[in-house]
Amino acid sequence: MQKVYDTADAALEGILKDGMLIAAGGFGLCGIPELLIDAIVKSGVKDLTVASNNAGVDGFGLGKLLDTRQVKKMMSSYVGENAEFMRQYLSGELELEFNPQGTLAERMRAGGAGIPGFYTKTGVGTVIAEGKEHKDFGGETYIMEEGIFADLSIVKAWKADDTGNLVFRKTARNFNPPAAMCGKICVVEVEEIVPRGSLDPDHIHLPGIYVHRIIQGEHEKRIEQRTTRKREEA
Amino acid sequence: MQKVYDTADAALEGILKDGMLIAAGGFGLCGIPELLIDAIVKSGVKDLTVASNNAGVDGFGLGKLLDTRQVKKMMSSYVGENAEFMRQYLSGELELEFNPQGTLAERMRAGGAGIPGFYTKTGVGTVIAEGKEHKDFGGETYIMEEGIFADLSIVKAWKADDTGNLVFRKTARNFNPPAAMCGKICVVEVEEIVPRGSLDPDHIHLPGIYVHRIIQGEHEKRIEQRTTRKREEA
Amino acid sequence: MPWDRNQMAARAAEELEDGMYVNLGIGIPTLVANYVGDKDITLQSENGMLGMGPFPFEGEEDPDLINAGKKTITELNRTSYFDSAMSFGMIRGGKIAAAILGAMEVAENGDLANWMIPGKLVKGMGGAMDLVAGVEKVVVVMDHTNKAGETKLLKACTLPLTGAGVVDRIITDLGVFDVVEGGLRIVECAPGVTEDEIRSKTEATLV
Amino acid sequence: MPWDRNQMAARAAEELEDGMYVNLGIGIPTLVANYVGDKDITLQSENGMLGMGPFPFEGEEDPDLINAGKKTITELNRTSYFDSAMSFGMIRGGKIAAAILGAMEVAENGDLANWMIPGKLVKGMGGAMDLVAGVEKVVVVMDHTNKAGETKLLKACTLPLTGAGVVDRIITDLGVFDVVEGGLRIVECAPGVTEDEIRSKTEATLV
Repeated sequence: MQKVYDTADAALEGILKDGMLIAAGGFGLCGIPELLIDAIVKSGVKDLTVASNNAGVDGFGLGKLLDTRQVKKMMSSYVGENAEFMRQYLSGELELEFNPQGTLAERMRAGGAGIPGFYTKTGVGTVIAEGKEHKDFGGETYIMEEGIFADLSIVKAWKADDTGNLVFRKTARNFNPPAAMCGKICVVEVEEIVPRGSLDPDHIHLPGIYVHRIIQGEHEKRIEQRTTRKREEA
Repeated sequence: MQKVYDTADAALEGILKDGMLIAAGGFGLCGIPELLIDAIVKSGVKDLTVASNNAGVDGFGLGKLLDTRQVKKMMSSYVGENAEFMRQYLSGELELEFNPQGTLAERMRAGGAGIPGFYTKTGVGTVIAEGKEHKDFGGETYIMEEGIFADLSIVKAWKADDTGNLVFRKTARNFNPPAAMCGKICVVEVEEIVPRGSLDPDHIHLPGIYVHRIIQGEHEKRIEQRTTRKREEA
Repeated sequence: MPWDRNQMAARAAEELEDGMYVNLGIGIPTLVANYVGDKDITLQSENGMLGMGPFPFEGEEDPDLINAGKKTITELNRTSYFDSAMSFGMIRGGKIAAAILGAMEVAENGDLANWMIPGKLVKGMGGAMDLVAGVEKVVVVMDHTNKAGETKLLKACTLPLTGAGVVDRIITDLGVFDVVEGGLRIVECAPGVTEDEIRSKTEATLV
Repeated sequence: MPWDRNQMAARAAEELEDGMYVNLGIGIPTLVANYVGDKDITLQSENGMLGMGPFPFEGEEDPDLINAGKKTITELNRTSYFDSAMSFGMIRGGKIAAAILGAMEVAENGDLANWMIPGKLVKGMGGAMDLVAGVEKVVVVMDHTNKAGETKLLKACTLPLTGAGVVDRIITDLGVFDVVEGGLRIVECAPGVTEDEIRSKTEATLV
């Protein structure tokens, strides 16, 4: 069981295919798989469908894959921070399947948990519900949403051991575990690969069974909106 | 926000009602809410429906509630360790709704997550599927299972802070988080209540939002099957 | 005189009770945190955090610690982190007592629109559809009229909905309104604002 | 001579490949762990653990650390713990490469019965229905005949099913069988066991 690879290119070798469905972790620019995104840009693979809450910003994160027009379709809840994303969508160059944020997260988890469909109240009576099966439970109406089964998951964690046990840090966890769960193959980039046994088994956020390949690398971890207060305010 | 109570009796005060649905954490005798079970026995509340993977053993854990005939119906996956449970079931004194273990866990989580129904392959073609809605996804048949919405969750954790953030220990986690999620009111017993801030926010297994009342107490933690090896075998 | 942004936020803070878990949207709702006073309120950030603290001191920003508005924040001694699936599990499951959100339009039946203007502005619903569907009490805080002076309290929304029949209470610069059988009920007028003024600036049925 | 329990377990261990995550049922399947040799196998215990270790030394039993058979066990340096919902999420989601289980009956179409004998014995399915529905490869290890000498490899199961068409391979004391189009295929006979002997003790169609 050898899961550790030297580079993002090597970790993606033999996996990338035109037209594939990729589930990506991260929220905004927080906890995004920077290195794997760069490697996908470099690979030139195209016609991708990407399930990710956002698409980064212009020129960083998944925004890079929009700039290179490698993405055919996004499954997202928010495009607000990304002018090129909005432009491509409004001009019809890019397909966009809007998913409420919680529905997107649950669809990923469901795919990973062998659940092809589930019912939710989210979106009932809105455009999101159009064309979806409606069903009443206890006098209330719900719609059916389907599990996402991705060809590939790209994920950013804080630490891993070589068996793929993952630990995330603060709000950089976000979509990474559900995205990891729903991929046939899951490739993870971490800040540090630690020796087996150095992660407390009770503190592991995502067990190694979900992780197929791991790389360690340097992350820019760009901040999207730097908000602070002055010390005097305290 | 005062969640800490002195005793199990006090923590259950005003909650218990005849005929209510209780979701209980634990697996076998591991991670079971011993103190809350004793308090429920003492209360004399009756006609309970209890969703729990097992029913303890004769005379310990939920087995005590079977001995006192306070349970009308169990929702469980396994009755194997409990002669009185099996006797009451076979004689028709106790209703038993068999749930595959994973379906039971997912039904609890679903109830807690506002999901009234989901599809699973588990049980297709068996008695479990009888009377349930069948639906095909991608050429395979699934059945619909419903979320469990309990009136009360009784849960055992290792440590809590006074806001109800919970940490579990090893395999005593098991059904406790999903059981906690699905209750309108969730009462938790722990071995230790620790000061706010002493639990690492990245290590909390279940956030305090799911927890309404907490007690600290002494646990017997009986071992069901003590299996060991001799040191020479190592 | 109509309430200003901070006064609206202060009024919204009165909706919150001790012990509540609350989700605040961006804009004016964010300011509500400044007015909770002694009440023991736990703020949820739907990207995976309960117990959201204030902005960090300069130089202490952590790229791994942001709120749902992508702003750097801090943690408290009650904080817990979790993934997005669990975060929305607690939202959808009704564990959050109140959400305070901005809006573009609210209708008299409680319909809410706040995520897009077709052909003009597309941001996406983010977590708003989940919040309004799942949270126990939905409070909208917004200006009574838009920049063109047109009312935002309508008989029916004209924009794509975020949720149907989901709003419980509306706080505008002019007053406080409840969604009730048959329309909106005036709960309170801002100081010096008359019911007549409100009626003249409201399309929704006031009952 | 037919295989004994340990030889059956050793044969079952040959089904496992390096890097696999595996779930072992109670009884003979538990013994498989003794025969994996150098292969890097991670054992799942469906009550919430990956990386199950051997029984503890005497005096080191931990009531918080048991396997799905309720037996005290130990952890390894690769171990992780999680709750039952996640545990069965990975089972149902097809993340477990193989499950090795006991059975009361197996039918030639891959039907499996191992959880109850109506009116006589009710244990419950525990996690078995989830395992056979979700795991990639389901291997049954069982005696070829029951205590009364009747075959357990049938044309159709007589007992309530655990799963329909779920078994991939069967290892009995007499040999190894695959579920294929039209019936069971003999893959291997135990040393000294003839195909004729197997045929005489098998009701299922052998193709």
